[in-house]
Amino acid sequence: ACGGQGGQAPQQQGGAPAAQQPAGEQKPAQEGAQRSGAEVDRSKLSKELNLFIWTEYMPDEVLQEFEKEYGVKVNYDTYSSNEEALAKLQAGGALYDVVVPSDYMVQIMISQGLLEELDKSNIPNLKNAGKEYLDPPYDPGNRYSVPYMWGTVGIVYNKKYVKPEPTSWGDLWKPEYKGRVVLLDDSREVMGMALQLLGYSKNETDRAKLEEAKKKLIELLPNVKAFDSDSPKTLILSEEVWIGQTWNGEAALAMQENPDIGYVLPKEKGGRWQDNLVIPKGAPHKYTAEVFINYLYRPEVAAKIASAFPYGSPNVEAVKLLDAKIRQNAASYPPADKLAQAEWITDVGEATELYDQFFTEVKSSK
Amino acid sequence: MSAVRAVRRRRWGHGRSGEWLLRVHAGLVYLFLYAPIAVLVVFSFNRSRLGVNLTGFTLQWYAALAKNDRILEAAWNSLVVAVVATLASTALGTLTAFAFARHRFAGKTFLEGLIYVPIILPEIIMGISLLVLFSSIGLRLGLLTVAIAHITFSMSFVFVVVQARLHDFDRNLERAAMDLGADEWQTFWKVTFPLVFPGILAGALLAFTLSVDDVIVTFFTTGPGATTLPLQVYSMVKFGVSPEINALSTVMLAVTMSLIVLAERLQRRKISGGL
Amino acid sequence: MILRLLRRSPALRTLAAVGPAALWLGVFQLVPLVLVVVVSLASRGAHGGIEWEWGLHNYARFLEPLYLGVLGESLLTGTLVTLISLVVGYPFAYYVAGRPPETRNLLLVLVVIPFWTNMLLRTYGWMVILRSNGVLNTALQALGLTDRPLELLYTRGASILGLVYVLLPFMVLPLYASIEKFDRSLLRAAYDLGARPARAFLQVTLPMTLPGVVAGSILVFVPSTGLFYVSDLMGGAKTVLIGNLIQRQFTQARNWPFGAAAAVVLMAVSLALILLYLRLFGRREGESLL
Amino acid sequence: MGERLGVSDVKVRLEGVRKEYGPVQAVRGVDLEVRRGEFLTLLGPSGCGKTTTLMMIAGFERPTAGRIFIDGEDVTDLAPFERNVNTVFQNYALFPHMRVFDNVAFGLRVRRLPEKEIRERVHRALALVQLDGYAARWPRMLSGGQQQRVALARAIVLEPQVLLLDEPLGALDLKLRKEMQIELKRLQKHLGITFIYVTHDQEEALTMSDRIVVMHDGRIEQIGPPHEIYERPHTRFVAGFIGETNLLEAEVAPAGGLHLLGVRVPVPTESLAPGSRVEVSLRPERIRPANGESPYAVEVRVTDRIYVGASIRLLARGPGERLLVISGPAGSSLSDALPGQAIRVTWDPADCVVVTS
Amino acid sequence: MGERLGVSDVKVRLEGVRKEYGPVQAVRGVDLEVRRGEFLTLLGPSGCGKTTTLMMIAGFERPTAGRIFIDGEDVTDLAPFERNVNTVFQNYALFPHMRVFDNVAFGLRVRRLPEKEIRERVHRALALVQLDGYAARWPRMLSGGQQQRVALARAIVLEPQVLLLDEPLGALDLKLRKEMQIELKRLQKHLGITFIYVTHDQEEALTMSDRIVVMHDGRIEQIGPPHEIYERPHTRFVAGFIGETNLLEAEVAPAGGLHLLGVRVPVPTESLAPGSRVEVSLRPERIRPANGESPYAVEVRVTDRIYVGASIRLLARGPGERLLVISGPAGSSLSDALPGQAIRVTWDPADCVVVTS
Ligand SMILES: Nc1ncnc2c1ncn2[C@@H]1O[C@H](COP(=O)(O)OP(=O)(O)OP(=O)(O)O)[C@@H](O)[C@H]1O
Ligand SMILES: Nc1ncnc2c1ncn2[C@@H]1O[C@H](COP(=O)(O)OP(=O)(O)OP(=O)(O)O)[C@@H](O)[C@H]1O
Ligand SMILES: NCCCCNCCCN
Ligand SMILES: [Mg+2]
Ligand SMILES: [Mg+2]
Repeated sequence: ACGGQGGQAPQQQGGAPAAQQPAGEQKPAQEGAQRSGAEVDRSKLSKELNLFIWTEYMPDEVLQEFEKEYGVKVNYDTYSSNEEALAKLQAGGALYDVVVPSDYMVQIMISQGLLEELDKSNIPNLKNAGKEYLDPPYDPGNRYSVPYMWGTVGIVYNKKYVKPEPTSWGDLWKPEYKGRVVLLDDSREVMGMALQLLGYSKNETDRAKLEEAKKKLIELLPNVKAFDSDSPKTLILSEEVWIGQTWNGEAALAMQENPDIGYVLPKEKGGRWQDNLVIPKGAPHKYTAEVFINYLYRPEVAAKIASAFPYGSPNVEAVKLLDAKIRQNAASYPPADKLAQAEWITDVGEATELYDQFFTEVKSSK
Repeated sequence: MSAVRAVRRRRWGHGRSGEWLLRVHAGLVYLFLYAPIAVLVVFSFNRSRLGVNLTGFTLQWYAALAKNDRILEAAWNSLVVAVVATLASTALGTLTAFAFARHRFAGKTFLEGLIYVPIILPEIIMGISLLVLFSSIGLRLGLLTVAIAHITFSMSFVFVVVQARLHDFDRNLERAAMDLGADEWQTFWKVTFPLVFPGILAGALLAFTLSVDDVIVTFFTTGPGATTLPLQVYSMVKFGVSPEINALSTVMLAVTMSLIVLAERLQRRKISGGL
Repeated sequence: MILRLLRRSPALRTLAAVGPAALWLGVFQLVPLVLVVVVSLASRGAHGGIEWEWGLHNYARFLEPLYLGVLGESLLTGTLVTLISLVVGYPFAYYVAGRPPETRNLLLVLVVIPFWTNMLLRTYGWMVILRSNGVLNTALQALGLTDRPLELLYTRGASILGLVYVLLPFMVLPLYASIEKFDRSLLRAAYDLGARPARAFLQVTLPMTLPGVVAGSILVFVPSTGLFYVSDLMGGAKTVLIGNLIQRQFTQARNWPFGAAAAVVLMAVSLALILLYLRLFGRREGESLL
Repeated sequence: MGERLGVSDVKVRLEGVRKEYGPVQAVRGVDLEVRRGEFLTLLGPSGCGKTTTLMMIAGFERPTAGRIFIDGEDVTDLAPFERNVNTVFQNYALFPHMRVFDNVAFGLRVRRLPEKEIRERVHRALALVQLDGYAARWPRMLSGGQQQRVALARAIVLEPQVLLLDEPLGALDLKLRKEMQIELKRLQKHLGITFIYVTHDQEEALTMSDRIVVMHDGRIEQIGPPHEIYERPHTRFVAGFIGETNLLEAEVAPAGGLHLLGVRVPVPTESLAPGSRVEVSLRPERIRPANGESPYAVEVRVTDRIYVGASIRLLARGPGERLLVISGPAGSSLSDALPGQAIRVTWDPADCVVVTS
Repeated sequence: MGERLGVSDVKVRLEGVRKEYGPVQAVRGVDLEVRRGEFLTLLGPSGCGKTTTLMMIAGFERPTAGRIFIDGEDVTDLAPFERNVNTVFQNYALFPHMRVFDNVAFGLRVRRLPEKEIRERVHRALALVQLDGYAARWPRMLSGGQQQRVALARAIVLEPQVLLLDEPLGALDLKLRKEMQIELKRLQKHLGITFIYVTHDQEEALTMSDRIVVMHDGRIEQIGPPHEIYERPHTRFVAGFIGETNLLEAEVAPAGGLHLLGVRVPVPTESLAPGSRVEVSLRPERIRPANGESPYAVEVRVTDRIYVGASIRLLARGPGERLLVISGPAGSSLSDALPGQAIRVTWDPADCVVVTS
């Protein structure tokens, strides 16, 4: 029932072709797939599985239970940004079986030929996914990816120090927050924030506008205490910072520990994203990876993930199992109107480097 | 006798030109060196998860640590890599130190330059250069590549330490052995090796320490399933507060200290014994 | 048998002794370094990756004010860290070198022990101390010295402190070695000739221990520019040092050629320093920098 | 030993000076007066406290007890740089990073003399030690003896009234050492400076000193001019330490004189109780072949004959297998004695010196 | 020098042995025969090639040219462990990681003797050097002299026929050195081993050797028994190096004899051309006060009088301001000469030794 809340298929911005197929045409291949995974051909399972995932994104418990059930040992490494994941895959050598890139990064990886096509017959539990999360523009027909979690990028703040409630990215620039702001350590998100504040798109490729955003950020720098994509909640909870830019799930976690913490999407739209499970080219254990993905799609497993890291779950069956407290947390499952206007990141091609360069420049200014 | 002079006299007589100041300064340096360690140890026994108030004694973080497979596995990886790297680099470094002390050959200076690279260039350069190598020959990143990297930098340090020992080694001892009728083989095993051994051991110890502690080179050369303890710690530290890290530090400190005490004991026995 | 063969042929003996190291160093030390230089001359593909379009453009890019700024900032930070380590380390090493031998060894071991516990953990220890609600702020507030937490962590000062902390032993040990070698009777001679302590220090002790000062400075300066994780953790990822820059190019920006160029620049700076040192102080046979 | 001097004659005075390093008693109470312009040598075995005594005079060590006076002024608490005393250190302690000129100029520069005067005085000092052409050299480019002379120049250029020298010749080889002894002695006379000189080489002490202070185990055993120390040692230690000697047991004869090696030697023994046992020092070179005129003689059997160029040493067994060392110039009749042969020897009563232990 | 010995008398023979290290000519051609049971000393200044020569005999260095024979067998190409020669190294080279016992047993163990025999022989060797109670000590717990004796025991336990000793006493202090000299010499006689002994101490060489080989700059200057070396030096170098001497210029008188210090000395000069200038060595102790009977005498003015205990040294200026050193026993009439005084001295013609340069 809550699934509908999140609403809309990701929209492609910046001139990419519109979605070709209506969502939902895709039918789960196996109608009666068993929750127990009884059809899994255990003889084809490998001993190990290498998972490469964002930090703070996968409860240990979930992995342990998978290990117990299938006798497959899961190694996992973490990354803090999509760019880092891409770099690792491009470097080759590091043979991961499952990676969790976001929307635009999936598109890049596909275009770079870095991904394997998924054999969906091995992922019957995909039927639990809400239609609105499937068949995204960045991977029409979900040939290479299936959704893992979705969420937003907004403003986290501490009500004790931040009054009135912030409404705009611009609030981060207020002089009273000198040294009290945390930002994601992510070139696209941080540059995107400034672009939005200036009234541009997060996916701007025009050099002049990017320059402008850079200048804006340089003004912000005195307020910035730290760049942190991994665990910005730590800084918030320790009251090291009062306000900042974060992923919604991080904010939700902070709110569980301290009721003074709040999260809003700014009036400049904020960000919307969806992270996906993919199998990189040359993965040594593809079959096991698909079994693993299928396992993650079990409602009770997905619910466990969505409770531990309260981002939006694309698994509608799982959402039903969630605590009301989590389901009703507006940080995790924001009102549809707010969500609708939040802006997606898309691949900006050559401009990627400008984003990185300007971000470096911002950090090195002083 | 002016007052100034009298004061200066007193100072010279007792203070010995700021000896006292030096002592205080040294005390502060030790405080600086040990404060963070002390903090970690104290908080590893503190019940509270957050904050710095001492809320009571507990061993729960040690229990949690003992159950944390990720840490244990990383520790195991580190140990495996360190043992392999120590053995291999000690053998290579020692052999090379002997070669340098005993042989003349073309390209000696160049080779020596290469050996010094890891000591004089920032680690990050070695890290990325090995990454470039491994990725261009398509070698799968993992414990093997980490071990190769560690062997490469450790052998340089082993080389330096053993070379210093060999430099102090009195070659007349070898001559004496041969003079007494021992052939090269007997001379090496009965005289040279036992005498250079402490240097080799010191080199091995250094290699082990460097390997177990390495972050940067490992960062670039590691792959799936090959997370070492420092990298594991790196990712944990990034999430901030975790008393398990405190517990881990305390355990590591205890292990280090006992190793040092042990080494000291051995050394002492050696001294009263032989060397 | 082999032994006999080896005894007969000195050339074979040399080969057996030097071969393994030469091979290993060739493959894992020399080739990678050459590769880095090669890559630094190539170009970045649209989405990362390397395209074999040769040129010096990566070095040209490094000449942009931004990257020169990063280099400058790194050199500045390195210099600061080195100076602080020197000022802290010198009197310390002097004190230690003046103790009787048994005490001296104990004091030195005490310097090295922290060095043997994980560097990251120790850095983390400082984070616990310096946080807003950390040990230091709590103590200061409890003592009523301040009513609001001071901003200590995630500052430039914090990352310099972290670097000094990690690198101090590298300063102390060579300093100790050269101060210990310093013949204190020279100091006595200076006093004897009428010099007061300050003058004796500046004209005798300092010049005589200069090799230690320089060796220590290099051992601190060189790594300080590459230790990216200290400024990430203690400085809140705000300062970009050349180490961070290189790391970012390889792990985020996917511009290996540019990262390689930055690495080559860093390598050049480090080598220049070492060569300067060797020029100034030569190197006695069998003695190493350490 | 203890004769009191007029104050103005005393340059340096030590009163009850002691030095302890923790449990180690390095100097156990030294009283000493050094005369103006005197060449005084502290002589004694390694570890007897010579350097420590010198360092207290120079101001590098503070006495645990006692006072030190220079020209009558109590300097016990003054810093080294406040005393008009200079030191030539055992290892020279030349500044290796300064050229010879700058080494010698160091003390003058500290005193902020005009550069012109410095240049003159340095060159004068270097000329004095015959090193005028060496001003631009680095210390390591000098031989041991030259370094020693630079150290000397560096000290005397300041025209100190007292110069302390701690085994300045210890590192030199025999030949150079002999040359430098002569040089130093001449310089001291020429400049009229008070020298306090430390050595553990007896021959050196005998050769150079006006007076010798023999130290043993932190205490003064005997003070006196060289010939007195050599010929009239007060103690067994002094007799054995200065030159080679035969230490023999003797008994005071009832009729006076000593029973020694089986003969009665008419030595004055007023102060000794008849029948008491004493120890006597008899120098090897004082034992000579006996002839018909000798009032007493002892027969000894030669066991070894050692050729030492200018002289001959015989090892011989006397009565009761007592081992004796006898020496004489190479040309004397001793040279003919062969191992195994028995010869008769004698000595003057005056050469028997009764020592205490 | 060159008298040829019967083959069986020659233990070690060097024929035209040379050694070059790159451009350095360490040994420039040495011919030498060492007799069975002889105590032969290589004497010479630092760097003259003594150690190099020894190391070639021991087998650690290979001659650049020439051959080495032991007992008539050419051993030039044998490894050290294949020669029945043992060495006592300059710094002893005791194995620091083995106790005294194991040090001494090393060579026997290498030869795989039964442990029982080893024990016996080690104890016998230690007893010989008077260290029987020290078997369980570590080398660093021994004094220098004791270490030296262990090194000796380690070598002699193998009953070598030739023992090489490289400045074995170099590190000892004077007193111990003297004692050890006597000890070593006695041991050598007792065991009948051929000793080849290296030293740069002339007195030591004179005291101990059967024959002395004086080396200079990689070459042999003179070989002969001690008294010959001292009293009949062939060259200026030998005269100056062995003991103190006065090297004086002289002219061969037309009527025979030498013009020396203004007087004619009736020295046999058959082989010298009248009028030619030669150099003469005259030992200080051979110069003595002249009396009425002296056929010739020279007046000298005493400038310094140096007391050295057993003897007196005078520095004096002779005709033409020539500086002379004169010495004599302490009791002689020379002792009364005071600085400034003029005395007349003389010497025997036989004491004037003509030397080449
Ligand atoms: N700083 C010190 N601490 C402890 N003991 C000391 C110290 N300096 C000297 N001693 C001890 O004091 C005693 C006298 O030493 P000192 O150096 O005066 O002897 P010395 O007569 O100069 O001997 P040498 O001839 O060997 O130079 C020795 O036993 C020495 O070990
Ligand atoms: N390995 C070597 N390489 C080059 N030159 C050498 C070597 N060994 C010795 N020499 C040179 O050969 C010469 C003779 O050396 P040697 O050691 O035989 O002298 P020595 O007579 O034993 O001197 P000392 O009395 O100082 O021990 C010296 O000039 C020395 O510098
Ligand atoms: N700590 C896990 C955060 C995952 C966030 N993914 C968002 C990607 C947006 N570009
Ligand atoms: Mg002394
Ligand atoms: Mg030698």
